[in-house]
Amino acid sequence: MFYREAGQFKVSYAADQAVFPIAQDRIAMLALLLIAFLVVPFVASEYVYRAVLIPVVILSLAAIGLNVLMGYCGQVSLGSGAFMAVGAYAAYNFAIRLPFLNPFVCILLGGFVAAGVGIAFGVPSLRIKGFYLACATLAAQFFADWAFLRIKWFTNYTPSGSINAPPLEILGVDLSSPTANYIVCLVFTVVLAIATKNIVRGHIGRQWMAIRDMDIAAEIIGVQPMYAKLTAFAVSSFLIGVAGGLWAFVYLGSWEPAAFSIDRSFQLMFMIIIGGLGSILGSVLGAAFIVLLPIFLNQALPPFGALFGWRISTATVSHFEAMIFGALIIFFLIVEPHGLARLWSVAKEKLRLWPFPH
Amino acid sequence: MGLRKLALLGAAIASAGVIVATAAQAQNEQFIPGLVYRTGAYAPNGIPFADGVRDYITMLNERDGGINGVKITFEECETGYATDRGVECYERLKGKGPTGAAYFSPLSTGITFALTEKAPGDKVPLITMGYGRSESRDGAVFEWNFPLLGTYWTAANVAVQHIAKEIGGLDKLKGKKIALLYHDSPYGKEPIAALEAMSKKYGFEFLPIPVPAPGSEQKSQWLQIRQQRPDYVLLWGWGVMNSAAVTEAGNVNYPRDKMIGVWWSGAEPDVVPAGDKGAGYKALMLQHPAGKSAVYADLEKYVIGPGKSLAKPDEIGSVLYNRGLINSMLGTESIRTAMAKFGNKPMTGEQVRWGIEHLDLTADRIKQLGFEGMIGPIKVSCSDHEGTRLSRVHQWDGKKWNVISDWYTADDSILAPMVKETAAKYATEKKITPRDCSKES
Amino acid sequence: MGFFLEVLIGGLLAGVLYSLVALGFVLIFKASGVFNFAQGAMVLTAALALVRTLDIAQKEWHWPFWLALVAGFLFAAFVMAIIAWASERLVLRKLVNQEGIILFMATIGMTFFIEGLAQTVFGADVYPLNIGLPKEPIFILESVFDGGILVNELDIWAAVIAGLLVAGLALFFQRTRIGRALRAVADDHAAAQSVGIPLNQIWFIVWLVAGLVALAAGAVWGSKLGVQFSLTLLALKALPVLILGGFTSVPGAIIGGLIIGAGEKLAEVFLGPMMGGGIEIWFAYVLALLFLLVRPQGLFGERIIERV
Amino acid sequence: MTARTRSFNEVLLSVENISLSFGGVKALSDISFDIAKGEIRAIIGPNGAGKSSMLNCINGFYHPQEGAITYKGVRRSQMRPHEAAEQGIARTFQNIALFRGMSTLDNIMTGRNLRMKTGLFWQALHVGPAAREEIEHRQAVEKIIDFLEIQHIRKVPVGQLPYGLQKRVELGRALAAQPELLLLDEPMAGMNIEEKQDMCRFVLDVNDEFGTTICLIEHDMGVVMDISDRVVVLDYGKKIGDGVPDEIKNNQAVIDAYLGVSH
Repeated sequence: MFYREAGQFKVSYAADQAVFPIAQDRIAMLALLLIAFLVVPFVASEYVYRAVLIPVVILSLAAIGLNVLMGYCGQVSLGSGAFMAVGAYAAYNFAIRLPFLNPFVCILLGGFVAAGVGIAFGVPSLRIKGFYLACATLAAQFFADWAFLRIKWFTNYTPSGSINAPPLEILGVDLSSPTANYIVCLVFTVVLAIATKNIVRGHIGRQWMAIRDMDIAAEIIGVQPMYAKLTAFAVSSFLIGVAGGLWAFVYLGSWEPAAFSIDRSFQLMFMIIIGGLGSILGSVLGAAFIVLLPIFLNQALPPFGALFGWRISTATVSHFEAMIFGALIIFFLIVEPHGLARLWSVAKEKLRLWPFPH
Repeated sequence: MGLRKLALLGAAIASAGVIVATAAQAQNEQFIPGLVYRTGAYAPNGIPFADGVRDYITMLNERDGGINGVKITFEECETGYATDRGVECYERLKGKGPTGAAYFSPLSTGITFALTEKAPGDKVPLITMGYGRSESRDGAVFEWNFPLLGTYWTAANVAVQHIAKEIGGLDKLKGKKIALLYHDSPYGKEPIAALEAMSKKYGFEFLPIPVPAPGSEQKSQWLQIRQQRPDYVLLWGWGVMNSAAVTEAGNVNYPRDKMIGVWWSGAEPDVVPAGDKGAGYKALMLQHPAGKSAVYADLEKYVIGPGKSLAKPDEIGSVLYNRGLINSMLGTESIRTAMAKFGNKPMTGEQVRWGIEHLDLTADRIKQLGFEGMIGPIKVSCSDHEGTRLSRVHQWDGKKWNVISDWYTADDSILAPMVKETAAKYATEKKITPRDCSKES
Repeated sequence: MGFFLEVLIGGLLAGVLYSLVALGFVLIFKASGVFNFAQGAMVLTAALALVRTLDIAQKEWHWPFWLALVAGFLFAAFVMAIIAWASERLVLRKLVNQEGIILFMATIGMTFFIEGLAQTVFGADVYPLNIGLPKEPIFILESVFDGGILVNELDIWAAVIAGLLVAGLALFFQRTRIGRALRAVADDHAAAQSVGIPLNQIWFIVWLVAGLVALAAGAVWGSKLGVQFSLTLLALKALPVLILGGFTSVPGAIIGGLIIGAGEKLAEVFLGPMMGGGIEIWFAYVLALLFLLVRPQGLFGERIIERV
Repeated sequence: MTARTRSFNEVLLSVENISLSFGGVKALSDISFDIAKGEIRAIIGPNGAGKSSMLNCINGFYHPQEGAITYKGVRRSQMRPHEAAEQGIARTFQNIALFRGMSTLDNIMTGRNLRMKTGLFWQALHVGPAAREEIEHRQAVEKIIDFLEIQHIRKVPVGQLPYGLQKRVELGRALAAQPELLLLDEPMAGMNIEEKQDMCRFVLDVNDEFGTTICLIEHDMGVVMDISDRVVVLDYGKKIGDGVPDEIKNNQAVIDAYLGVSH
């Protein structure tokens, strides 16, 4: 009823090219950001912050990063965990070696280091494709696991190899409360998500998609595969690296390479498949879904089982989780390769036409 | 996008609401969380431990109605031995129950490292029985960590003592070669510092050999061992790594009785898959053996008999099941200690912390609890969060574990200075002012 | 020198075991163009079905060992057939004509599903598996080298089994009607369909064969390590083998396995100590990748001619 | 309509003694011809004659083993496809090679990628030069959209469009690059009469209005004879005829090899 675009005429190309061409979307988005920034801090409990909001916000950023590479540029990566690790360890090293730097500056610098490493591991993509590339990114994953465990310099010679984040503050203001953690992560994610959205709707984004949809044709119409692929690797790794820094500094506080293992890489991949390949919104939806589902199952399955007299152990819940993830991946790939984001836009489409069926 | 975040928020608020609601249900309950792993590569070891933890608490509730009339609520959270999931579980459970979580036992050194950063802020103690940071025994710096019954440095020292005894004295260690085959994680790396220190002191050659997690493939490591021919191999493994190590040792004909595992490498799931090849393998004990002590009578009567246990028959009486029982016993006895001071009501994390720090189990009390023969006396204090530095060695004969040694006491002349130094370093790094233990009561 | 040979032989024998897992990948890729990430999960499932049947038949029904063993293999094969049927009917059929990479991601979904289901049904413990393969170490050439060269009997048996499987598969592909049909499908789906080969049936068969290969791999690896979750990680060990050998070549899987096995063990033993150890996992990948940069289609893979 | 007779004197591109083979199979052998600036040049021949291979050589996708191509006076034996694009060669494909996940507008905008230069940083901010550039090129693309009469499908993902429209969008994408030489690989294959007429009109208009040189492969002899200025005929990788349409019609070798067989 209220979701109508009738009467909204676009008189310039700029208006037509806006991220949200429909006024209601713009208002909704703005309201949402206001809620996220101003209302949530007053209602969320510490548990909701730590178990839901902060992980969702950080992993959204990582998922956006992976989506740039996989969803937009079509380069399959199973090594996103490695790039998170690079971001986290680089940020840590900036923090301890240049102690005058603000931790958040270190996180950004960590992102740039991750981008550099991403470009290095992206070079094989110029020659190899598809599964071969997926395997190459696995090499990055295993190498990172090894390097951060074994090269003692990265962990500042800590005997156990587990390292601690520096205290979080900006200009002397302590940011260790969950609310502050959340706001900081939200700022990072929102700003970088908007920047990414801008890139993907511009000519660089179109080059990525051209490479994804048909790399040979793209090259023939003048897209330089090297430039397109390596920018995608760089942007993707930067975002993932920053997310890794946030994950380590803000969420974990103390970590070891296992926090960025191959399981993390798979988790991120699931987020973008379920959320929607090639969609920024989808990355966020997917991250929220993947974080919330296990929490939901843990709360809901045992009481549900009790109704039927089954005793459902945590193991069963965990196996169910794996099965549900697996089944959902297959379901989305078969039924809706564009994921939750597509379901959402279909719903919107229906809403635009409602109450008329067509 | 609007709906999405609203839905998310709604779900978040709803789940928060559920937690608040359940918390409000009963005011006279003590909540104890269980961080467990019943899935993944480490599940074979995680399952019996989790069952032991759970069954002891169930028994207290069934037999005594809880602790001093305060019923215990218990909830498990699956970590899969993954640090981030462990942190998530911690955040989820720390505020549950009328007084919050009594204590956490993460059963993972990685999770312990992460929680060490969070526990002081949340005022929840960590009982890391036989694992975690070795220097956290210094209660002046690590106020909230309790590596009860033994740290990895204690373990390393006792292992070397046992080797010395087998070869006829500490002076015979000179020129010997001792390898450490370790799980490549903070857990596996913990003993290295202590072994390096002892290698300097006693003059044996120390050879660390890492095994990448999860450790199912160890062919190269064992070929190296075969080439280097160390006199002893210390095994610091977990999950599949243990059985793979014992099997591979058999494959390269390394004498199993020259292998000594840490207490996390000395349970049934570690040797059973190796079949005959496991016979002769030795491991340290976190004081307790396999088998059934007096407490099993009540366990049978109140938990196992009525079918309230999740444990499979062959788990009951196994090493890790016993360890789970002990973990719960030490935790609940700490709560009891705290109640003696603060009154018979649900304890807060802070009160439980006081209770653990003042835990004093004499041989009589241990007998009374039905744990005679399981653990020796333990007395925790501000300066000593470990409580005891005793250990024994047992050996697998292909069918069962047999205790083969007397009690060893770790040599604190080596360990204490190391603890002090590392803890002080941590304190400066984290800007912690250590407590003055002489002023604690 | 003796030690070098020992490591080399140990590596080659480990490599044979990798080949056994890689073989399952190759079969499915050859016939359906699907990179089946779930092969590792299939190994676990097959081994779990085998060991559970074996245990229950012996301990609870008191069947003799040989009968229990036969029942175990039959049941495991049956489970593999169900997986083959379900993956064809519920997944592949719905994704015909999709890009390979989509199918690949679908198999990652299958991996999680199968792992979860198998562990729910069969449990997550470690189950020691004894199918009667000898496990003793033997020492050869003791007269030539001090201490001899250590070889494990189980590894030799594994190599024999792998050899028999390869020979059997080669015969199957060359000599049987179905085998020829499989090769036709591999060359061109549309063409195969147009000459009347039922694609769905072929896919079922090939997944079943891959399932049986997984069963063989699971039986051998299970005897080695005990049947447990970490068997699924074998899939990750097999990937560099595939890169090296090419995704479509059975001999490639074997030779790739040997090269990777020997390469990673030699690297770990001789380079590892210098670099702090634990390098074999990524070393295998790096070895394969370096090779890939020189020859993108793998050792025996078919050269790809790009068209527009 | 009779064949047009126009005269051209400047050679835009010449192919000299090109030979190409794939692992022993000769696709092209010793082919030479030229394309004059401003003309419409057709390449015809039976299936498998090597027509598409010829186009692939011209725009650098295949690298002939022998011979050289002179384009705008520069002689070279090899170039990369995107170099060809930079030099002003655009093309369409026999099997449509659109970017299926993108909208019509985005597909055509991608055609202008060589002319869009702002870097990542400005793109991320999407203000200043990046925004200006985007609007500028959007205007140019809208002109092409108007010209091809595809305004109504601007925002539709091309994967959902019917075949004929996809062909048109592909032409639009090639035109967006403002090429000097446009290679069209069977632009009218699979179209009905009406669509073919539209497409012929577009091709002629492009040639007339923008002065773009066009080289096309086409099977419909009527169309070829009508719109092309000169025709080159290939058969089994060899050139068997070259000339204005009327000559080709009467060339005995061509009739034997091609026209004779198919008519």
